[in-house]
Amino acid sequence: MTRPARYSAYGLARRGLTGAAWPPAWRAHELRPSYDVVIVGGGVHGLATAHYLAAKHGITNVALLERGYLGGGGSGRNTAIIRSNYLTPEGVRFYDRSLTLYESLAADLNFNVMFSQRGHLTLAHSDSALRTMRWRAEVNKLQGVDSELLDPAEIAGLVPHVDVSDQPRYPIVGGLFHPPGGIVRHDAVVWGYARAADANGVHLHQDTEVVGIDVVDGRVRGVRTNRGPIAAPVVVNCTAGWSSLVCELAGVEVPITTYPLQAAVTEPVRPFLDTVVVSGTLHVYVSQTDRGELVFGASVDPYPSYSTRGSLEFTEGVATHVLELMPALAKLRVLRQWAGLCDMTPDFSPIMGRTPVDGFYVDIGWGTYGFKAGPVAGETMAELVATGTTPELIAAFDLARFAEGRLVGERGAAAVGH
Amino acid sequence: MAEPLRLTDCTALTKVLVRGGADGALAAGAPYGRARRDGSLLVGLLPDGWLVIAPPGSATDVVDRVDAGRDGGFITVVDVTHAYTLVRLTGAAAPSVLEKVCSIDVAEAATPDGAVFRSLLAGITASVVRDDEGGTRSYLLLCDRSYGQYLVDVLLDAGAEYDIGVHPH
Amino acid sequence: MMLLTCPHCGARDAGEFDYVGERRDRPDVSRATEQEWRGYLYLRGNRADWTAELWHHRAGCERFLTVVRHLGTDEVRG
Amino acid sequence: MRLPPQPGEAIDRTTAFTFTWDGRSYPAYAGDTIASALAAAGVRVFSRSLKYHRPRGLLTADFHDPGCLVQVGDEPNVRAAHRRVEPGMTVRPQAVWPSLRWDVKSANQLVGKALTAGFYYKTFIKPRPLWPAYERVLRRFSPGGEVPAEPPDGRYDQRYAHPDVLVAGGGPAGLAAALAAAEAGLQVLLVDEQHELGGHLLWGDDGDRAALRDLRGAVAAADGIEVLTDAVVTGRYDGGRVVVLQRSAPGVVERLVKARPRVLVAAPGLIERPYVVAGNDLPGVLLSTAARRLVNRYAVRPGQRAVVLTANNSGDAAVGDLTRAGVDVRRVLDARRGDDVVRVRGRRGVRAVECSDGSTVACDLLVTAVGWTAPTSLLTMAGGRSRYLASAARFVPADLPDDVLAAGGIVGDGSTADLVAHGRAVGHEAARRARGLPPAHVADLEPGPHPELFHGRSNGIVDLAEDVSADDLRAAVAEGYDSIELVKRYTTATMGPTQGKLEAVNTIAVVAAATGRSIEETGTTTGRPPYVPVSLGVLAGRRYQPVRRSPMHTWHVEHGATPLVAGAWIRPDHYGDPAGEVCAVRQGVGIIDVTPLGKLALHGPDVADLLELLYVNRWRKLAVGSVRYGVMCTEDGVVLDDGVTGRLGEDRYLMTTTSSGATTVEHWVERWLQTERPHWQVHLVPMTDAYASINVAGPRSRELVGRLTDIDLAPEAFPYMRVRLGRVAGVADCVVWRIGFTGELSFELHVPAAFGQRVWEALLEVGADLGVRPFGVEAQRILRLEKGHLIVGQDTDGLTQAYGAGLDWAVKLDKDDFVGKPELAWQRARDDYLVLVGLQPVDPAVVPPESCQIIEDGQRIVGRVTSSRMSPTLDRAVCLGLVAARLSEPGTTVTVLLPDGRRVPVLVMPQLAHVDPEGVRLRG
Repeated sequence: MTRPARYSAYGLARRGLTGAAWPPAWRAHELRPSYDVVIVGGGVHGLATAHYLAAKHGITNVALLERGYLGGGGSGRNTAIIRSNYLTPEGVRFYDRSLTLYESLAADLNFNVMFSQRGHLTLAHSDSALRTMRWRAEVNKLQGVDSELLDPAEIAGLVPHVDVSDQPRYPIVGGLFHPPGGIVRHDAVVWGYARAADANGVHLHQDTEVVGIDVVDGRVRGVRTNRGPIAAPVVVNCTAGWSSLVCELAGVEVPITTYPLQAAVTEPVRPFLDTVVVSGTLHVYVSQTDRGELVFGASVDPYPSYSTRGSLEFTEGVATHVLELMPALAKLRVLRQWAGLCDMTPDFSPIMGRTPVDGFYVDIGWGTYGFKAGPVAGETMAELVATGTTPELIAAFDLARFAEGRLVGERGAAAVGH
Repeated sequence: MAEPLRLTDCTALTKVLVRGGADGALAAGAPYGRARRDGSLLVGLLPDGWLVIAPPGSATDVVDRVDAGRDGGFITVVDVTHAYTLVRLTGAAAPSVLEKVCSIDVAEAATPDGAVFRSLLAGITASVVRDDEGGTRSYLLLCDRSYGQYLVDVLLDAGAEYDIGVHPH
Repeated sequence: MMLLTCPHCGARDAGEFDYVGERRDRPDVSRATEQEWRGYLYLRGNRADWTAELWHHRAGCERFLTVVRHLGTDEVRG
Repeated sequence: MRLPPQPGEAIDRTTAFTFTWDGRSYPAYAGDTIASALAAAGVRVFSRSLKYHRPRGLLTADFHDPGCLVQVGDEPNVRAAHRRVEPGMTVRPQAVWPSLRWDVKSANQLVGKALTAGFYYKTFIKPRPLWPAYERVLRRFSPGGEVPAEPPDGRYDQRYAHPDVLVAGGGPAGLAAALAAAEAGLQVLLVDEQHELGGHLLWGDDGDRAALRDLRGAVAAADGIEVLTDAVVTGRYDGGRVVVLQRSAPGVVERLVKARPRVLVAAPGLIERPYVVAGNDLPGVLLSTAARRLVNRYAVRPGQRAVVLTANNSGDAAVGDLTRAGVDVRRVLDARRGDDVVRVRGRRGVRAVECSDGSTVACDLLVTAVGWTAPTSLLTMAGGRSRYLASAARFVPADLPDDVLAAGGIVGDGSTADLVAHGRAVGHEAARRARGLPPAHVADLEPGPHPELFHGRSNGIVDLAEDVSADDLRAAVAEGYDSIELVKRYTTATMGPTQGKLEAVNTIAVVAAATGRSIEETGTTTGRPPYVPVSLGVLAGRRYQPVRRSPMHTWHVEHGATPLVAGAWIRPDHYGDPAGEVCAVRQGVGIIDVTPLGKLALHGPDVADLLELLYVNRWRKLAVGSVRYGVMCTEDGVVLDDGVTGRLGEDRYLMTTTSSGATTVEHWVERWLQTERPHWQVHLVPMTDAYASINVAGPRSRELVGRLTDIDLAPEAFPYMRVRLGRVAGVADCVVWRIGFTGELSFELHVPAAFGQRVWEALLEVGADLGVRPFGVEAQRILRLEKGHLIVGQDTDGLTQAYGAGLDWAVKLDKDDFVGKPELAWQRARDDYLVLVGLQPVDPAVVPPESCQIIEDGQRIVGRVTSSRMSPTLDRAVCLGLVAARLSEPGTTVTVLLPDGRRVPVLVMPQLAHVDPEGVRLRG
């Protein structure tokens, strides 16, 4: 196993002077006829699962199959917000573990993922929103997660451009501040995991589409791809927006509906916004990247679709709502808009674990919160695959809960789940 | 010279809603999407719903008249005078004002005199009846009463560049 | 935003409509098992293919209508 | 540098004025752009580059110029080569420190080799605690202008448009297409990005100008063509929506025109491509079209001594223009004959050009004409594709949908006459298709031959906006980021303010060479809207935010009500003293505006069946004149809404809903009627706004209402849970219910809306001696909490089924069917859910804030407080809460965790009501 070249300022300087090229971050391989584990989906979930299988459990005969290029789905299209201030204890614990992993990810992967813990502020425009925020704050504190209510004056101090007067149509009555939240460079997370998994011997196969899943006597036997068949006793589905289609290949029915989620970015401006600002009532969230661009998101589109074309209504809505919050931004210009796909479940919580088909595991139903869960999802799925035991952190997210009527309570915080 | 733009509050007019009887006499008089003048204004507001707009205070008469015309089918007649704000937008620039707030084509070919449509106007559901007055473009706009002030504010704002004037009924 | 063709109103912005869901039949309440009922509540086809859906023309004729739409392309069958 | 008057110049020399740039005053003429005025005054450096802070000047001299984004007053990122300068304008360079001339961040050039693609992913990794400090430094290097602290002046506008044909691009082909469509009798919207129609003819020769005069004259004379200049199509969206950004619109800052043409004709012409070679980003390197624009439109001599690298007519014409303008053209390198530029030398600007024959020519200007990019992104947004044509060295449109046509230079090459002829043919065909005729083929304009010239033999900047060099791209490929999307993401090439217009094809070419794949195989990145950056202001337009108001709204405002935003409604929260308002209701009488309550008239013989289906409780036996409380659930048994419904006549019912649930319930009822029970004879007529609704509550409410109505209010004549019709305060057709949310004797008046304020004022007037007071939503919340009435959505959540809401008494599982029945039947057999109970803190002075958690064993959550207030009636804290079923026994003490960390004991009460649990008062 060759260790990859170490990334460091020294290395940059040395190679800068000598003109020596950096080695590839990952390599291409021929398909082997069989692997111990096949992971379908080359986003952060699949890559993290592959990485932890290899790094923590020594399972390295792993193929990760990606239909397009690594990180080309939701991992490269989300707004890169990280937080753990969820509503239910199981949600909070789960995302808090993810946030902890994010904090050390750059060092663990030797790849700067640029996690900027600048704080995450959710604004309330009504008593009922404030009530839900207090609910979240109280549950968070009980789980040891830093989360507190702010009044409008404190909000004005934190984000000078926010209009906290009573002039707006939806005046701001308070907010939920979550200091450990922030943003990360989403592509870097993908590449960091890919590089680490590759270094441990995982085969990353891009342009490799799964077209069939072989199931015999209720057991998975392997997958068929556009490059040929692969035998494998374990197949893990990490395909987000397309996950119900992949499940269908294995004959597994899942309660998932795919919705587009749109985002937009502006031209860069000088740094003025240090905090991630979210308004549930106005369905908008805003952050400023290190490059100076503002990144906007909203709730999912009003109807399901696999189409990732952007809509005018989205940018119009975002603009209206952002200006409601920060009227001084009127002359800022939207540079680009795009959409990703979200696999929504009835209770706004993921589906993780076994399925009725032995050996066929799912890590799906990630809706609009998949990116922030990437590291912990990879860690727990790897543990499940490696040990055969469902980790406590994901026990509540089993597929059987729907048939058994045990939905997870995140539905309450669903207004804007970011 | 083009007719100046004016906005008139017509909320006080009697409005009676008739539901049902899609194959009856009302449908023949004003199919969905069309309005017809016949003393009062009969508006094909919904596929199985008609609005009769008549002078103020004539609700009982209208209800009686519709009741008298029943042909045995299942019909509901309700006085909804108070449920809606009704304004009239008249003037050569009226289509230009509507183009700012509504995505429906208000060109002659698409929505001639007597056309009726329901759509979003500045974000609220409203019904529009093109009801020209003496050859001048004129529209009746109907929305839920609670949105009435909002609609009027929007129209005045959109009409400001055309020197919109407000007229009492 | 796509256009939906309403049988009563013609082609209109999808923003005038509410999406209700995939069309599906309500099981017989007196006989449905938990499995069947929860399938009715939660399971959807969700295929990137032609799908019959229920929509409500909220800001138009107020009718509920069936729309056959391709979830991969958002094309609507007339 | 200003030349004598040019025949096609855009400037008006009779109107001269000054403006400031970087703190100094400069002259300008009307018609100048910011950049042309500065260039005429000899300014060459307009900005510093993103990464290396190298000086940057004009390159394309049009909107897309990456080197001249400036701050104009409070507006960041203004395109100086497009924006017309105005008298007194304050223009500043962006993101430089301390000055444009001496920018300390240009020290980055010294470590340039280390700042290769993705360098930040490879450093600042350890030690971890230092990363926030690194990040602050990194953010300081972000580009762009400044956002003002205060909202800018000016308004934005939007409008819809319905042209038959929309022509994007007002060059020769676009003008001809618009004319042809208009001659066919169609309505045409003609949109052009420049300040005047004409496209490249504007900076052309005498012949071009003559052709343009004719075309513009014809357009001005034609019926049915609306022209928008300084306007650009920003995107084509689903449903055929074509969005036009109008930058110069009278009376507003900008306007967005949302058009839905039957046919879109794209005639944007071509964008000239920069050449990638060392030093290609120095001030003094100009594209041939830029040089021609500066000379012919703005009478600016762009330099003294020039080298021209030409591969096409445009470069050849630039040689002529420059010569005529008195520029010493020292060398013409003809790329068609194999001439090339090896490197451009200079530090603050071009000093010399190294040529492929080994010679070095001293000069201050390098003009390049190495190829064209067809701006196909609008067509790909519309569902078309683009196809690479090696012989023409550019991508061309392919597979367009039937309602989209392309005309002119984007399709192929030709003389002005050829372009006009193609435009006419396309306009004619657009007219046919707009009429619904089947598509016919239009003879294509053939792309002429052009050498493939993307990058030279030295390392130049590919993306000038993002400071990405060819070597950066190659390094990314070598590191495994070898698909075009990965290269783009890793290097940020094409992701800057030029959006790929100048650099996308060069990026593809460099990546193709590095990977050994062809340009066709390498493919393009996805074109995404908007085509040019669009301001938030214009996207928001007039910022419509609908508001609902009750007929008594003005009264509330005039009487000091504190407004409460409740969904779309604005309601009085209180009138200054909510506790006093509560006491008035408990002791005398109060009135509240409850107009937002949903009210649905249900008519028809099958209404009782409908109620039986949608409510969990029973309705069949409801007598005329009676009302009943009902609960609705969704199919998963979760509580959807509650309210009372009364039977006004044999087949006439009035259903009320919660204020927040009114629309949901209306649609819910319609849906069941239309889709599941279409054979039922029921008509629903929404009546929420038809009535002003006033609840009169308190022990003296009968006395008060009695003074204004002819309805017999005596307890035996009008008992609890009954409804009567009659006059109130002289107003006919009022509906009066004897119900109440407050727990007091109360009458709910539904008054025809126009008379709402009259009745409201009459109640206050005739009740003055009874101490009547208006009360707001806050007092009502307290009153209902004292009485233990739940609020759906506050005391229940998205998972609370009917049994959990304490509604066991209402659920009738012996009904054959009702919505939610199966789940409720299963719920009753379980005990693993939370149950709503009344709660009282043992310490009466402690009011646990709503949403405080109920915990066990230190931190396990076993419920939460859903409602809480200090009760003015009981002078103690009262609450409702959801607790685990096993803790719901009356007398159980549970622990509530307060936000400050205190844990307080709270007692589970025998019932939800804290005040008058027996219901004596409301039945009085």
